[in-house]
Amino acid sequence: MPGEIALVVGAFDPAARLAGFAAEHRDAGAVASFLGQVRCGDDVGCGDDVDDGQALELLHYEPLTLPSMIALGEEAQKRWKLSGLLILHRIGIMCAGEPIVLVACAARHRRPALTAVDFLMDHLKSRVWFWKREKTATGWQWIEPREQDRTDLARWAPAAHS
Amino acid sequence: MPGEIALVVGAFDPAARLAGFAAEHRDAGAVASFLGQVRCGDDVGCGDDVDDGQALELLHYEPLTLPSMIALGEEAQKRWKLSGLLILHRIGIMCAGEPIVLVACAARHRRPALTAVDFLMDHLKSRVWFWKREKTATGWQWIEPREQDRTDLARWAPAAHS
Amino acid sequence: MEVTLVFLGRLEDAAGGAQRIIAVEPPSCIANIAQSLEPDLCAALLKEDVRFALNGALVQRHCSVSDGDEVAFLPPVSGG
Amino acid sequence: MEVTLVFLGRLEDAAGGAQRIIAVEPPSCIANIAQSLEPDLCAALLKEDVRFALNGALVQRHCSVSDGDEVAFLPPVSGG
Repeated sequence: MPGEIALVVGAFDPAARLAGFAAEHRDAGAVASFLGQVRCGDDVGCGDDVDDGQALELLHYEPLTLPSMIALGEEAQKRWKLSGLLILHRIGIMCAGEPIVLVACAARHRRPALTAVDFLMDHLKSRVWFWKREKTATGWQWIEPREQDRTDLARWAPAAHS
Repeated sequence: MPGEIALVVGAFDPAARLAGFAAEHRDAGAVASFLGQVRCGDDVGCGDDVDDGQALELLHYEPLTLPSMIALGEEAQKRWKLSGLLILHRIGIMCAGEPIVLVACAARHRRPALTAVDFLMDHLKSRVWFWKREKTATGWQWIEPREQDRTDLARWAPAAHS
Repeated sequence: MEVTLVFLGRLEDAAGGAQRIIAVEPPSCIANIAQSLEPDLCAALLKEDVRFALNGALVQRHCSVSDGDEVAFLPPVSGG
Repeated sequence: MEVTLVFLGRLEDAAGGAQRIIAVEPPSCIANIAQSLEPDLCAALLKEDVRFALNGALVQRHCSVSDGDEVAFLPPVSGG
């Protein structure tokens, strides 16, 4: 494995994780990252939205979810010759302002680092086995895929659904 | 100004700055960032290289450099409706492993945040008034622009040299 | 034989629970198992956008199931 | 009149220093000032890829210069 890929139960400290990652890859020159935080808002996207005072739940399927993240990480590593890669994805119930996902890629040059983060986010959002539901005033509601997710994926050459 | 844009003399702590930025934009949902570190290596790119045990010096021209960074930040803000923006660029003498540049963009959705970081890096590298020299065994040597910088810029619609 | 069914995402609501252990007559494939359930649930499970995993590996609906297997029904991921 | 010249990047080496204060006869434009310097330095300053700033604003080489002005010669940025 080119780096750390994990599902995280409970809040994590993205700044500390990113600091550790950058220090570990001090020679890499370029470290790109993306942090998704639960948004308190009115439309679905990344970060995901929850209504004020409400919660978001992220569910996974143990035998498939982490393996599909690892396969995705390996594909990014192969495509962009990264010197390091970090994917942390939260599962469980979370509230507005909390981190959901942190992706970081280290490389010699900025283009591969930035592109790999972009690729990983598009695929994490639409190819990795996560299901989300939102707690609203009327109870829990499943979040359905959006057309935008398909458009995002179409930016990349085919990557097998793993 | 939509955020903080500064020249930094002496080392800074990118993780702490990024943590502060993410906390300030907890509602944004998406925080993309790029960190360039001085690379100890053998080709020029971002992070910039210095030979082992050597140093890199980044020079600016006071009346132009910061204003050109601010103009660039305003352009990114206008193009992508960012909820926040952070550009820290070091000047002076620095050694391998030290941070040179930190760019972070906060937005509701990941696409504008990631794209704006990419745009800012391409333009910081080739449009903002910085000159670099590298201390080698034979003395200080100026780093000349690369063809890659022009290619990188050509990815974006024209942005005035400010 | 006994088979464990796992319902992910919106299918949990359709099934009234995340998991169900059922007895089925061999030989059975995933489609047969779905057809043995309530008609509404069966329709939800066999919708075109649902995928299937047998013991953690993605398979087709005509894959046959053995005693003790776990069959998961996977609706599209939420995206975002 | 007196004018301050600032040489950035590689032009610092060409000029043998980052800054120089010189006396010039008015009326003078930036090109005139460059031409009053050593021929090698003049050639480096008027290369096609060098830009000019007068008191911190980018200008053309035929922009005229007044007493106390600061003229900066800006080679291409280093990129990377």
